[in-house]
Amino acid sequence: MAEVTLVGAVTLALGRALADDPDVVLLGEDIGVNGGVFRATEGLRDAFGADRVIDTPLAEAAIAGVAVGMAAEGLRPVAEFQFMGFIYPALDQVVSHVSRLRNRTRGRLSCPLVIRAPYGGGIHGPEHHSESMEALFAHIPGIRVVIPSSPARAYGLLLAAIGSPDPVAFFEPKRLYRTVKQEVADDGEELPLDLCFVLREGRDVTLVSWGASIKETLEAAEALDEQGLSAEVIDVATLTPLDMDSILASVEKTGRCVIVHEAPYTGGFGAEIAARLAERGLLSLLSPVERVTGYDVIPPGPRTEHRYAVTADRITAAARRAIAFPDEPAGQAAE
Amino acid sequence: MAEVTLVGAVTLALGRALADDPDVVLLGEDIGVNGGVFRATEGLRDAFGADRVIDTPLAEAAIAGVAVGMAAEGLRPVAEFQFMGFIYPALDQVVSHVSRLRNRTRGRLSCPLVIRAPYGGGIHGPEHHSESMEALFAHIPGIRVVIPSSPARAYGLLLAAIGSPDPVAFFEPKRLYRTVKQEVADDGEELPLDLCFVLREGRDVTLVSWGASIKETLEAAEALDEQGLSAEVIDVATLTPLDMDSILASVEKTGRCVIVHEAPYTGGFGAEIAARLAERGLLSLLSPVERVTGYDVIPPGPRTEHRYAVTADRITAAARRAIAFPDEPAGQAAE
Amino acid sequence: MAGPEIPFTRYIDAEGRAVAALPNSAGTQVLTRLYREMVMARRFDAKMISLQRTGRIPTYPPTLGQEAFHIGLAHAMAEDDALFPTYRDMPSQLARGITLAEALLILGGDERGNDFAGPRADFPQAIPIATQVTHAVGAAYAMKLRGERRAALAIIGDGGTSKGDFYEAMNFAGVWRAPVVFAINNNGWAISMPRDRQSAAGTLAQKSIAAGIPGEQADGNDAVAVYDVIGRALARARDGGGPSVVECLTHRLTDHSTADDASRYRDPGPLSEQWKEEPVQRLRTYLSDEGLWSKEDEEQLIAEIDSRLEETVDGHAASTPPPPEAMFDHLYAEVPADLAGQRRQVMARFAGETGEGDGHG
Amino acid sequence: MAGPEIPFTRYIDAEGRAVAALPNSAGTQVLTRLYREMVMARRFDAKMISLQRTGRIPTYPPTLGQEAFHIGLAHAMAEDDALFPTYRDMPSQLARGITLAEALLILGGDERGNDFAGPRADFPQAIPIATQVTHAVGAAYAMKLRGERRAALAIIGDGGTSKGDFYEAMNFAGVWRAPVVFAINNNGWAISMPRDRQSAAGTLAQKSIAAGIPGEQADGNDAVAVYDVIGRALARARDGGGPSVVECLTHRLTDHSTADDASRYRDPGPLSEQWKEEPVQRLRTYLSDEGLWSKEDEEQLIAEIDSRLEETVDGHAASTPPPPEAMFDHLYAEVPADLAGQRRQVMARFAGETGEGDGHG
Ligand SMILES: Cc1ncc(C[n+]2csc(CCOP(=O)(O)OP(=O)(O)O)c2C)c(N)n1
Ligand SMILES: Cc1ncc(C[n+]2csc(CCOP(=O)(O)OP(=O)(O)O)c2C)c(N)n1
Ligand SMILES: [Mg+2]
Ligand SMILES: [Mg+2]
Repeated sequence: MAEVTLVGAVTLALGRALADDPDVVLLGEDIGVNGGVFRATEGLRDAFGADRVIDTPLAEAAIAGVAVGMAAEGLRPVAEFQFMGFIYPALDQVVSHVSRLRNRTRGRLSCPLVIRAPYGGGIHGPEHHSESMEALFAHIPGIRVVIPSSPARAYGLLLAAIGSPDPVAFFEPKRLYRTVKQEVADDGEELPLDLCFVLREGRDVTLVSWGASIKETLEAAEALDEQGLSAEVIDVATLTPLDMDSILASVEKTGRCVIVHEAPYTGGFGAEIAARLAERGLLSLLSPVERVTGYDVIPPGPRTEHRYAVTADRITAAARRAIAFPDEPAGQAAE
Repeated sequence: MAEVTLVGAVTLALGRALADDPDVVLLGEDIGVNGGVFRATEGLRDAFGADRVIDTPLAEAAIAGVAVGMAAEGLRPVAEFQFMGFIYPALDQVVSHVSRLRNRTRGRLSCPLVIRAPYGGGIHGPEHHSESMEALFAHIPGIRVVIPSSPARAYGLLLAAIGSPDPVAFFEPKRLYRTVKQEVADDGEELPLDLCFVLREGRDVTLVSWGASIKETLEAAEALDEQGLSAEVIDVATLTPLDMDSILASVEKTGRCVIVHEAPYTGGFGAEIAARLAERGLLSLLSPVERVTGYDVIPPGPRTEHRYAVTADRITAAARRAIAFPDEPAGQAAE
Repeated sequence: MAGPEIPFTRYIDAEGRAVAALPNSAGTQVLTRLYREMVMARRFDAKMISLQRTGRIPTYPPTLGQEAFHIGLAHAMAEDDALFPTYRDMPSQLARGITLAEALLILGGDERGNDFAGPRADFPQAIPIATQVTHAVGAAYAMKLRGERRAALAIIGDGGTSKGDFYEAMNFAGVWRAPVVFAINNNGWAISMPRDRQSAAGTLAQKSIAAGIPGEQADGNDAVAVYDVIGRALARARDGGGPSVVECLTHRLTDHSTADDASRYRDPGPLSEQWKEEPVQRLRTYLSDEGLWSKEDEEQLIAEIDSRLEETVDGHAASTPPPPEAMFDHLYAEVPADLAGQRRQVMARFAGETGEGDGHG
Repeated sequence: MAGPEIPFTRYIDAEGRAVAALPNSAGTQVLTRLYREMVMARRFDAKMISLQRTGRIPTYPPTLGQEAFHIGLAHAMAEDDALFPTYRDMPSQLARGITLAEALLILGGDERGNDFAGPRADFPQAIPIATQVTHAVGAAYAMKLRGERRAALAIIGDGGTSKGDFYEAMNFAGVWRAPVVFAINNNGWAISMPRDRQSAAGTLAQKSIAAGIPGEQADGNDAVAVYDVIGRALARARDGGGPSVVECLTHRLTDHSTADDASRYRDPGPLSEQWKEEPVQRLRTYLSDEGLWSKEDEEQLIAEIDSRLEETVDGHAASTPPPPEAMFDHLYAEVPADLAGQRRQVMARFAGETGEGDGHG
């Protein structure tokens, strides 16, 4: 068992999938000879050949479109988009075909493909390199949206995504690509695509997040702990279809909920979770729901991007407000 | 003052804008000689010339892209997309440039353009002709998302959109294009882009909706009235930036809220409104928020599309549940 | 700018005369089969328009005038090739083997029609313009990767060739030498947009030069030319010779769709000239002149087609729509837990409706 | 497939010898000015790389080897033409008149740099590949509509020419006869993808044929060729002659960006050959041989450039980042009420930070 980074776990999972299933192919810009701009496909072209680890011309709409044709013909394409900020030309294919081919043909044809893209900020990248637009994908019926937050979950969830008969958008928190190492057994074990992960049990407040922000959320839970407050931390991991039951069960216990994500506030996926709490968890709520999110702006350039970031301090403050309610005014996280 | 349909009001507003401002140009597929597939631009090419009412080649990404260049050079382009289902190739331009050019250049260049597209189902159209994906746009910082629900509001809001220094996505409920006529004075009066419209005052429940579903929402309010229940109806009209204060004020009064939209449930813009209620209106809520929405599926083809529709019955039932709470179980609108 | 040289192929001219020796592949059997199916396409089209006019199917895109294109290319394909059609290509699908009942389901807005028993690798019709062409390239890549002797054929309209997808597809296919043929149905119009305002390129075939792949033109009113040129392009593709573009010059002899009124934007003058070039009469003249087709053959064929069409329409009228929960059941391989509540709700709402006939209208 | 004939222009060869009579437009003043700015581009580039290496600016895209392209095209433009550059085109922007201080703000990730005092109609750099080309066509349309004698110039890389946007832009421009020139910087690479695997087209210039507009090639290492060919294309555009494509053949003599390591995918052999064609030395040789440039001129120029660069870097280091609320203040013409709460919050969070120096790192 080797210690690997999150991006290392992605490489492991891709290599395992290529080895186990001859129908798996990878495609994308610079993923072959160069091993991907983040090295997620490092070594795979040499091991599996340029026909299965395909360097494509520069055209995202086509990458998605050819993947549809490959998948319908029985391959299992895993398409890399270099940054989430460059995935938009592919959205037409995702909405119009990837998510619909099975439904349109009543299952005669299907689209078992994976769209991989690194997402999120904090790497001092230029504009368009810090996007967190997972909510756009989570509003598209017919696909699954999956976001890992640790090497082990990256490995198991990616294998599950590749093995899934359904199309999966798999977004990787690039800020965490190399920040932690973890022992990951390359045993081909998948993790479930229909469950949240409870990363930490707690009594006083439920912190719900996914992907990159899990880091700050766990730090906040730690800080709260030092202040004698016990936070439960849920990694949603699979945004859609959503395992709301796990979140509701937690909030039933704690009575407070802080939802954390890096994407802009308005219309972020946090809204869906908060909305479902307002529908199905209202009686459990002892305080207003809090969202700690990115602002409704374009993430500022590297010189000032830290101002956009979701920090452990912001999460801790929101959690403390929720717990102190009604003694302190609520809902200021991103009013 | 003439009686006009909703699409007629759109034509009036476009004609007025073309007449008042030589910088206004229209562009899109089939909008010139043919007057648009819904006749929204009927007669405008003859009146203002083919240079200002521009039939473009068939390419949505380019339509959006050239509009950016036109807007930055000082024109006021109004780009028609034939159906919302064909707007996705333009999304890259919307996310990457339309919404950002002002911010990126600190105001040196800006993008005062309008994207028009008919949206929504119920016209027995083939697949891709019934889309309600306004939530995708409402998650993009830097643009405004506006949806009229009557001829008068179509006229006033579209003029405001064209006059706005900010880019506006203007989605027209095609199902309502010809269902009602209303007296609309062609007086060039704009309506505000930052306020909800209270269409009907009430005490017992707040019904919040926009666009096409306003029709069924008003019908539901009527039905509730006959049952002795008083519903306040809010037409959100400008989804972003959102006038949450008006909605909060209403729910403070009624204590109950049903949010209605035709778009799929998960991640629809109703989630944002419900989430803000959970944050800022929790103490006003006497019952769980209800959402009555499209299902998380591909709208079925014409043969069975009625099953997807949001009906007055569904809204009425949700409102009654909310009012009866806690005597009846809640949150079944789209559990 | 002077245009590049683009080959043009025609065997039978507007008067039904052979202007070149017919290719060997176009033997008597093939010719009569092409003709029979073109007549079927034309009568099917007329039938659909009448169904639409009487409210029995929604908006319908006519195929009048494009029969040689649709049938010629379908017969140029091998059974295990894969077709990537648009909304206007039902005649090709029928000729490829989908049933009339399936066709009527599709046109009636019932997804079950796309689960056709016929050519199982064929894609359903693409409605968003040009989105199907990259699918064809991806499928072709898969065929090549597996060493299969198959090819993909994507159909695209003249309007569709303005979209970036078309160009990106050609470019990928060129780099990959993928076994795919792009068949352009240049019917002169994209709704109200005439071909010459769609692009300043002198031909649409020359767009292939941008991707470094061969392009040529065929007379799309000549079924033999379409059959031959596309047949050779497909054979070359299957043999590892790479992709190509075939622009077929047809005429859209009627409205864009039943929702369209072409008189708003189209001069009647040229249209009546175009009728003189229409493909069905042309092939009939040729076959008759060669003694391969008689008046009796014609009468028998029409009677046969019409009775099949009547039967199909009646069968469709008697068919029941899919059950209410169907909209949930084919979105994912299994219905996810998160959708179960919505599904239950819909089943409850429409509990009475299943099997009760068409809810449409 | 045999490629179409594409004109190719070169005036000064790799040895610095004139291979054709220089165009009249390229007089002594122009030549020395081109040379001076190419040297500036090269030294600016080296400076930026050293700033990046020492953590003072984020990822940087070098321009080494492409100076003739960048400077030649900038001087071919009229002041009131509009440039649509990519992330790699800072030297063109500098030559167009943005200040070194503005350039450093841009490269340092500070949006205020794009509010440059210089050519106010020029676009900021586009980062998403090929998205800027349709902007140029729209701007050109506006110029034409208003009867202005101006043109737009869009820069695009060899990789960028694979994107549908490029094709759609050419196609719109062709139909509209818009005054726009598409200048391709074919530097042989798109990150790790070599030109010949980007497209099967023999030249990138021939992609123009797909849109029915003229395309030609220039030696992108010869500033005079770039200046001349693009200058003529722009003049034609301004005069109502319509759009065109100019492919300039350059070499990317180093990594794609400071985050890239080209040794992973690029043979050193050809690279050392390419160095022999590099544009700065070539023009210096020509000028020296013509007696237009001396060793003293060179020394003086370098001293002058270096002191300007030092000054700029010092000025930048002393500059303060934008205030915290800036991220809200330029998104809309006025800050919408719905953003006011978030804005207040950010101002409170970073109340101490404004003017306290760079928060970066
Ligand atoms: C992406 C997209 N944009 C717009 C439409 C609406 N539309 C349907 S058919 C059509 C014209 C297509 O013309 P062409 O490609 O020549 O095909 P034809 O209809 O002539 O067969 C348009 C604009 C669409 N279906 N998809
Ligand atoms: C749409 C899009 N996809 C991917 C990227 C990531 N990326 C940045 S530069 C580059 C290569 C561009 O190559 P080329 O167009 O030749 O320009 P060059 O960098 O050589 O100047 C890629 C793939 C991007 N910026 N935009
Ligand atoms: Mg056509
Ligand atoms: Mg390049």
